[in-house]
Amino acid sequence: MTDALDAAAIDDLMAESGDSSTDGSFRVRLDNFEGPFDLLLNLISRRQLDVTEVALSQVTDEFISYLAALDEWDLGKATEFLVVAATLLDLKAARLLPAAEVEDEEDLALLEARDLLFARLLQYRAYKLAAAYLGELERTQSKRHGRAVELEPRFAELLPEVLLDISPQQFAALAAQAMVPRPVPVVKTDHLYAPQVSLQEQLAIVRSRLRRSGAATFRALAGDCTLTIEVVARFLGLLELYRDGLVAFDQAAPLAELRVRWTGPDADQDADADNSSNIDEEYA
Amino acid sequence: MNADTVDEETLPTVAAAPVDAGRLAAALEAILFVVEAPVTVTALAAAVQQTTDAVADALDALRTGYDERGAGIDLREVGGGVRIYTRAEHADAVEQFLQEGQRSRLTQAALETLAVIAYRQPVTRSRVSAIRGVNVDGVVRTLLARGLIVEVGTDPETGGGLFRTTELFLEKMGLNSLEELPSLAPLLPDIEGLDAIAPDDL
Amino acid sequence: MNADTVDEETLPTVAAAPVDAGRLAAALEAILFVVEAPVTVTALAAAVQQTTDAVADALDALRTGYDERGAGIDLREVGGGVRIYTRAEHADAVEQFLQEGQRSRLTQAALETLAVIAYRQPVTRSRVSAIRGVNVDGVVRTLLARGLIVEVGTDPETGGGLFRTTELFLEKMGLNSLEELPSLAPLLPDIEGLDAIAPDDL
Repeated sequence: MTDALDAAAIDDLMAESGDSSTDGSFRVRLDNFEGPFDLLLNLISRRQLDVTEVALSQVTDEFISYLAALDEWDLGKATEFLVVAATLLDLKAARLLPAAEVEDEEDLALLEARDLLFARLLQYRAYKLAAAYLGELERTQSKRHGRAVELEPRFAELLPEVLLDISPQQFAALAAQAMVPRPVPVVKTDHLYAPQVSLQEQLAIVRSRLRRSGAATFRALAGDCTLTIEVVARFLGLLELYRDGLVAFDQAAPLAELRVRWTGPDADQDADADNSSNIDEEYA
Repeated sequence: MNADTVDEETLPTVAAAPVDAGRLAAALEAILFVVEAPVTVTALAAAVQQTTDAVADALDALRTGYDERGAGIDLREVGGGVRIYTRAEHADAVEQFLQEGQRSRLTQAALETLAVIAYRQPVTRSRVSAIRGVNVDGVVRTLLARGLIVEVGTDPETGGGLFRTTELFLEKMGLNSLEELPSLAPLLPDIEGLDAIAPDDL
Repeated sequence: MNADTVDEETLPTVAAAPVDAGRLAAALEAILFVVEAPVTVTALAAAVQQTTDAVADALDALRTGYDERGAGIDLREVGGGVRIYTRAEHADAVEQFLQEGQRSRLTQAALETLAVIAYRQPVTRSRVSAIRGVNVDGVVRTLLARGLIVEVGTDPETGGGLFRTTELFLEKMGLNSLEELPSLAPLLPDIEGLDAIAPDDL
């Protein structure tokens, strides 16, 4: 039991542990997934492919048909997916980029960031495998029972006097702590959205730039971002504008330059700014 | 573990598969190791799906084995059943161990359970378990053994035993009465709503 | 001391007198029979007033004896101590007699969080959350309530609470120490490099 597990053995364990990623539809996976890493890992492992070979358009199609089958539009799930899709696209782009062509410092920085993302994903996977191993240990050990029986009276009397070195106030705090309702677990992604990056702000930036210039490439719109999360936020902002019919997209081919055109009113009709005032909450 | 010994002749002898005698004894030993009270041969036979005769033989072998190797435990017939006990001649070692034990301080889990019982008494074990989100059987047993709580009647609805804190508890806490326990109200958001908590969020 | 535990033998002398090995093993067996958690060899040695070496030898003999006769119980080193358990192969028979109520198994989320804590301890909640990609507050609370992890101080940099696994964790996993956890190294990218990344870099 103390032997180091080799990766293959752990993979077997993981397969046995009923990982739902190996079969089933999007629905199955989404019902089980826990967060972006989980979904991403599932998507990649399900296809048993390198990231570069994942057909993102196929995954997207599956997801859209999944969403279409839902009774209600689920903004939460859609947002999750966008984050994942953006990450996946990032990874894929980084993998496809021939190393020799990386001369631009900007590209290099981007590449590094993406490799870190991939490393994070591997880390996540490692702990998932370790968890499968722990689960196996727990299953085995739970079949062994220690004796948990009241002491025979003659022995019970011999226990040393019990010590309660705790003040009534500490005792009350303990009771309160034990009795507070545990929060219902929810899938949160606020760790992905760095709190200092406001979607609303990023949306305002792209809106004002597009309104001013009429059209721009996404690369240009996101050119001054320093954090990946800002790029993601601007992309989400664009989708928001698209939903409101304020912008249109043009892309000649997959992975080609993405152009964005302003199709909303030109004038300073800023009344609609209120519509997006709660957008951070919506996505948080 | 129902009623007393049943007349062995009347038992439906389920055509038990012949089983290795050593293995049967081992299964019985495992069962007897964990039980809280003497078990009838009938109940054992049902658990291992063997005849009472086979079980009786295996128990004999087990007892003889303990005696022959001078084990620290022995098998005794008590109150119509059998149970394993520590052998009397090793009682001094057990006593020595218990008295030296580092068990004088309550664990965090025991303290928290005690706190819940103190503030919700009288309360059933399952209620405490629901509040804490974990099984509290072992901890409740410890608190009982330490004389900090007692069982006082049963819950009319569930039939579960109701527990209260004792005078010893008050004494240990340096309190004159339960009224002196600090109020939880300032510490809790909405104590009334707490009854509605789901037992476990996982 | 109660009157019914009169023993004809003289008590062991204070200095570790040479003692019959079989008798020592029996005394240890008697002690191990009553404990509710793993016991260290040191504590056993103090109770029987023998050297830890002598105790370790006697425990080996006890374990070998259980193995050789294919007993229903065995002696395991778990959580830094030793304890007697029923053998896993008799779990079905044993569980019919246990009144422990429902045995709730850890969820996948709880296991994964536990894994991160086990390998990175002491570790903050936010660090675990960053590695797992989800909020872990609810799961951490449950693990705390079950006594599988404890808070041990705060992170000097972030002020967040630091968590460790407990002895109970080891016992539930059947591990003797954290060193028995398999190495993650072959599975991981350069994990030190990852530590340098702030979560918001994502």
